[in-house]
Amino acid sequence: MENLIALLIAAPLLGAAVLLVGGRRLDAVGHWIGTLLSTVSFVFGLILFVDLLGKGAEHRTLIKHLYSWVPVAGFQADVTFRLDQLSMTFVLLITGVGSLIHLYSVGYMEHDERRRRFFGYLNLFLAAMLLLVLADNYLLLYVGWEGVGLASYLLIGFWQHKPSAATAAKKAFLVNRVGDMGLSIAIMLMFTTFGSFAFGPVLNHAGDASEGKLTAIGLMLLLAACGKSAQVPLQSWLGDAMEGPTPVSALIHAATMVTAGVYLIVRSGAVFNAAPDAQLAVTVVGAVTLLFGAIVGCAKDDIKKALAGSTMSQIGYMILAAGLGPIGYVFAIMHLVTHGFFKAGLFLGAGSVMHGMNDEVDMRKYGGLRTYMPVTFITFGLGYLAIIGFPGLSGFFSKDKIIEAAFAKGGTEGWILGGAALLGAAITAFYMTRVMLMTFFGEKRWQPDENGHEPHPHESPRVMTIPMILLAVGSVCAGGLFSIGDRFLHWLEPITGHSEGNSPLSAAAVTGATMVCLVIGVGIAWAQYGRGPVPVVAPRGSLLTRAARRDLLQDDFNHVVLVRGGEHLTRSLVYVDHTLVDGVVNGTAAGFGGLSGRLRRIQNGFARSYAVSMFGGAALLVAATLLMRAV
Amino acid sequence: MNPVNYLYLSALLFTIGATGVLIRRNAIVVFMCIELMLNACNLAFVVFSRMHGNLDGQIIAFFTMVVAAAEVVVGLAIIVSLFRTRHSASVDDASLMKL
Amino acid sequence: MSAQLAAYATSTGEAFQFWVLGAIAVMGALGTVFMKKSVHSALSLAGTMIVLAVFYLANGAYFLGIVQIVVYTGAIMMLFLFVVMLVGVTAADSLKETIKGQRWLALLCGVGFGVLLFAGIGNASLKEFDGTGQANANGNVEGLASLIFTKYVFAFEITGALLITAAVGAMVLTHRERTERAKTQRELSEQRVREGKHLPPLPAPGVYARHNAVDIAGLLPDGTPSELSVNRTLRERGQIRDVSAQALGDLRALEQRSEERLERTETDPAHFKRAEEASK
Amino acid sequence: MSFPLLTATAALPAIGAVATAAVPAAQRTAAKWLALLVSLATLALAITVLVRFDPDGARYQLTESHAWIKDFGVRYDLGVDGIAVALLALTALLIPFIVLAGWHDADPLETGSKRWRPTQGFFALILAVEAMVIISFEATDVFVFYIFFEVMLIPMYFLIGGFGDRAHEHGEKAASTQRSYAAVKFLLYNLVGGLIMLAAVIGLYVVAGNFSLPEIVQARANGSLHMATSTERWLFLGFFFAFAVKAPLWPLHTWLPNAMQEATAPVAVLITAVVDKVGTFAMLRFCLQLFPEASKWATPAILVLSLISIVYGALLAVGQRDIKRLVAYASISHFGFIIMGIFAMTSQGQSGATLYMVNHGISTAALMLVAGFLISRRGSRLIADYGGVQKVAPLLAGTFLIGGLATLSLPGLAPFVSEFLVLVGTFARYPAIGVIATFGIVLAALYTLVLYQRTMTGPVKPEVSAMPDLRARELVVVAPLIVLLIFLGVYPKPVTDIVNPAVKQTMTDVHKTDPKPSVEAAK
Repeated sequence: MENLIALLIAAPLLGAAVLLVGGRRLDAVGHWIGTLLSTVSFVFGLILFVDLLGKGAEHRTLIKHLYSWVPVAGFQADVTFRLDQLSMTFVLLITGVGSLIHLYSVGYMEHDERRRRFFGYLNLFLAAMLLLVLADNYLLLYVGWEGVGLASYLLIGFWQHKPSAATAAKKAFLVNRVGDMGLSIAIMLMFTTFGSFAFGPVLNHAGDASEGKLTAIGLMLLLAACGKSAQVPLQSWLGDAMEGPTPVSALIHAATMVTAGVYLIVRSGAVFNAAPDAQLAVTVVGAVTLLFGAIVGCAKDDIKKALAGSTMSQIGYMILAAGLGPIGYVFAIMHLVTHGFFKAGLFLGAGSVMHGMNDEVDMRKYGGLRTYMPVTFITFGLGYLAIIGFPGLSGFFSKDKIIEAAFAKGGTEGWILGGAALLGAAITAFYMTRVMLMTFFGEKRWQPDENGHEPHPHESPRVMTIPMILLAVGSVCAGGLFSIGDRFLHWLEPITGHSEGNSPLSAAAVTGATMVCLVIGVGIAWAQYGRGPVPVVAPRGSLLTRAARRDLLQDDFNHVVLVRGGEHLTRSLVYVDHTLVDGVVNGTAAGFGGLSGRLRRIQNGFARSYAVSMFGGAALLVAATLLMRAV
Repeated sequence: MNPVNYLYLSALLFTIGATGVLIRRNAIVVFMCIELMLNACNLAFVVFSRMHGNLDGQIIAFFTMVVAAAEVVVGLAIIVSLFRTRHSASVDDASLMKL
Repeated sequence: MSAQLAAYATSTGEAFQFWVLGAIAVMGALGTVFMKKSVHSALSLAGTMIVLAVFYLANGAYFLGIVQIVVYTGAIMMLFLFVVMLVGVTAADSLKETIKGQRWLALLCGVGFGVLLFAGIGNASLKEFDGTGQANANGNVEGLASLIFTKYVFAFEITGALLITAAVGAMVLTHRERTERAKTQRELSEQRVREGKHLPPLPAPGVYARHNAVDIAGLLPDGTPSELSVNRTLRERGQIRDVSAQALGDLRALEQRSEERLERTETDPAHFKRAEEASK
Repeated sequence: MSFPLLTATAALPAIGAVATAAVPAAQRTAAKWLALLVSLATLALAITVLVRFDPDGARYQLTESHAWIKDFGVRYDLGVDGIAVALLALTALLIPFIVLAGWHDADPLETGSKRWRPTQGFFALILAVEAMVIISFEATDVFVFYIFFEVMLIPMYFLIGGFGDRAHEHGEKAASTQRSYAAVKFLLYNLVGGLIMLAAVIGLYVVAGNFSLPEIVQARANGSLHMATSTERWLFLGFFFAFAVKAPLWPLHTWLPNAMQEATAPVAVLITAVVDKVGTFAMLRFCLQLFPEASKWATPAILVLSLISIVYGALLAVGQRDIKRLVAYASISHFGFIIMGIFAMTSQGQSGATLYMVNHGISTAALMLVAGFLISRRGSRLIADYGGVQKVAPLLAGTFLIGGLATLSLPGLAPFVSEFLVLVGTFARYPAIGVIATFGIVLAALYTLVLYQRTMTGPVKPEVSAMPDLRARELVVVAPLIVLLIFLGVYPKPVTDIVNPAVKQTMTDVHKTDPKPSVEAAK
């Protein structure tokens, strides 16, 4: 059974290799090969899942040692896979949603001449993501971690001929690299602290290390998580990443890759549990991001960017939950899974809308689409209800638990965090309703483009709607399925541990407050976008709106401080290298040249002149002799 | 008087001769100055001979004279042939040592 | 000379002799260096050498003293004089320094070196003077002979070889081997035509001049003196006599004489003045 | 007496160089094939060395020893340890690719060169460099090493100055001027280093009485050879200076960008991937083993310099307009990592540094050779002259990207393993330096991706629209390198197994042990 774990990764890896090396011969069947191998991986995952379910809770960890990777005295990195309940959850999410999105892409990318390569990259992403969640040590996890970064880079920049796409891809990779730096420093710290960076030794002995070191490790892991999961202050890449094809946004930048940070924190729970300061930092980052993302989501007119802001915000919830410790771990993962369903569904819906609207992304040019694409409308609508936490749908269960856990943190912190989470819920309801209303309701606002092509909104082909329907089903049912009887809690508890906090508010009170927030959010959105017509050209808006449209000025800050500053720094360094470092050397050379030119003049060719120096030399010799005698 | 004074005289003559070599341009005069230096040395040798009470110093002076004679013969021959080719006896004209 | 002569305290006579002759020797040496003409230098050097010969005698080196006079002053210095005459006088005789800083450097080095030598001699403990009395007991020449033919016999033989080599070398250096057939006059004239210089014989000196001497430049038809007409040695020595104003002077004298004879008083002075100025 | 395998490995390319140079002027193609065959045969010999080398055996294996200059105790001593074997194999491996990549670089039909027999000369010089580099890796006698370390400069000088890149914005005349400037700069820098080393070599002889590395190391270990502290430090500095110039370490680096910029791409690869490795190799073999105490004394300064190299090289790479210069500055950054690993004095650092030398050789070769193919197509080295190449030549762009990703140490490719080992090794002893060095990985991503973005993506520039994709010969050059990059990234054990025992020995020589973790986790 353990061998299947390796095959789980091998299948999409094989797909990537075949598709990327195979060349044009595979153009005709490439997408089906990719989808097939992804599905194969999902089937393997299911088999393993069934196998795990058949075992007792304490025997559900499977270890597969493949080979010794980097053996250097004391530093032993192995290629070892660990399949436990936590990674199993991810495996199913990744391969399941991944396979659906593969299927969807077959239709979405139909007219792209480089479709084969797209599927190659998607398979590469799946392999890397599976490696990330299946690794048994942090270094191997790091390989997957950067592997998904690479896949994300390739996919965001898939339409490389667009400079904006190429820039966005580069930006994503670079910002992620900053986070990766955190991960590598964390690994180094683990190595110097524990002499190992495998999960077993580190997590089992976390309690033995000093709190200072654990805090440092925790903060570095948080930095890594911020990079990958687009949390403040490393969130700026996610919005730009929407330059990639929509299935990519759905799979990578909504459902799976961006949640890797949550996985990392939950996986390293033992370290965080022993480092309260690091935990506090995690919760702060989560709370700030959930508001930040939500505010940005409110102002965007680009449907994908609005959804990206939403993703950021929802991951903020997860990070917040993960930072709460054992109270929140399970709910972080649960929200992660349900979010994977509904956000992927929303993105696919958005993709479907764009597919029918000549790749128009501006929501102000949509309107009234519900009649033109009913399947998309229904699936998108279900996703919408799920994300705003409509009672009974999956978002309701998972988000509610997180807000509850945040209050349960206790003290002032609890109130602040809980309040932020509640506020976030209200804003979520607002911007999602806004998206919904602007896209599917109201009168149609689209116009012919420059070439005079009037968009003809139409429903997407079956190959695209089926994944959307399946994901919608997931968004509706997952929450209930997990929460009723605390199934998900019991499944994950052996890995993450769980504790019930003592919340100052009862569960019912929290749910009530959430409902109130929901209604307020929806109500405001309705008042603003539902009652009257939506202007085609965005109004100037308030200061906050304008700032939010520009990602709350974060890019401007980056541009001024990092990009400009960096440019000046490198330019002046180039100058310094040329004039100073090289100048010293060239100057020395020129100095010697000049000196020898001078000295050459002494060699005037006159014998008498030479005789003088000879005589002077003789005099010096005599003087030296005398001096030596005198001494 | 102490015979050491002869040595001082010898040193003085040697120095004058050496300076002459350096500041005169006429090869013949330069040559004469060299002779002067040799003679100064000879005087010193003779005085050393007296100082040590044996004749070895005089022998050396004698050899010096012989060698000086040989040197003069060859040296003057060189000057003559130099003059023939360059129509000048100035040592500065033969500045071929420069690059 | 007695044995006392060799003692470290010399007799008053020797002291007197030293101071007088020493001064002469130094003056001779300075003369060698600073005399403008090489003949004078040679004569000064000869003087110094004779003084040194006397000092050799005073120091008990009788053989050397005689040799110094006979060989050095007599033979070598004569050789020098011959060469001086052969070479003649050139611009090299000028005492004007052409290399920048050479003179000062030379003087500095000389003075420094002299000071060092003096310091060295002064430092050395030269109190013990054995004198040559013992060594010269059997006669100075015999003493030298016995050393030369015993202890220094090899050196002596080699010196002989050196002298012969030097003699041969001098001959080789000064001898010009004819490597090709001597040119006939015809060939020489043709060569002159080819080279395009001085086709006719060099102009004679003093032609058209009253003074028919070798040190006077002949005047060319336009009245300018031709340097070529004077021997090169004289030219380089700058010993050409300038007679350019002579003719005018003569003319004026002639005019005056004729005036006096003709008893003419009124002349046109301006005409002559102009001529005078022109001659200046 | 057994077959002198090590001598043969060095002698074969040397003989091949002579033979190539002797090929008649008209037979250019024959000269190329001869050079390729010789380099492949050398590779075969190097593989034999690799196979016959026993990682767990004696420290120096396949030794050969002959008296050479008896009066000075100079012996022709050869022998390889794990580190030398790895680098020997790298050298022998890269030369065939360099020959193949430079197939047309010295062909008068292509270049219009009026030089006498340029093709023969080019390939003969490459083989000559190979011979000298190989024997430098093998020599266990300091004097023999020194000779070949220096002689190497002569063929390199002619390779840089004689066969430079024709691409220049100001025409061929300017290119020629720049080229000779670069060649002379290369020569002077390395000569100065070499002269200082010569003084140190003589000093070592005065102190130790012979030149044999193993003997001196042993004599120092058992106390029979005592070196005064100051003597040891001076000698160390003398050796280190030469190696730091060669490596090159900041601030002695400025010759490298000029040389790499002006040389043809294969020669540029020869410089960074092969010749410069002799410098870092020699630090590990000579500086550390001969002068362990002085090495430890100098460690803080050297670590700071290497740290500056890392950050400075990367920042300058970001600011470059010239593709090859960019790669050169990237290499300076990488050499900073290698030197840092060597002087971190931990097993991880030194194993990582050795591995880094191998990996950097392969990755730079891949990136630089592809860059060379790119430049030869467009005739310009300026980044701004490109754009959208990905669209017209996807294979070229793809291989370029992989080379770039290897340069930025993407996990899964070979350089990652070595870079991480170096960082961990440094961090274990000097956390602050390790952390700052980690910034290097961000900067590496920056310059690589900026380069890729500006040249390969975006709208297709009209000048590159007719650019052909990689040809078969070029693919043969690049594909094996990429396969190797991936293989060594996934399974570096074959190399680490060879290197580890040698590193352990070196650690013993410098009397250092790895720092212990603060919590001893149960394995």
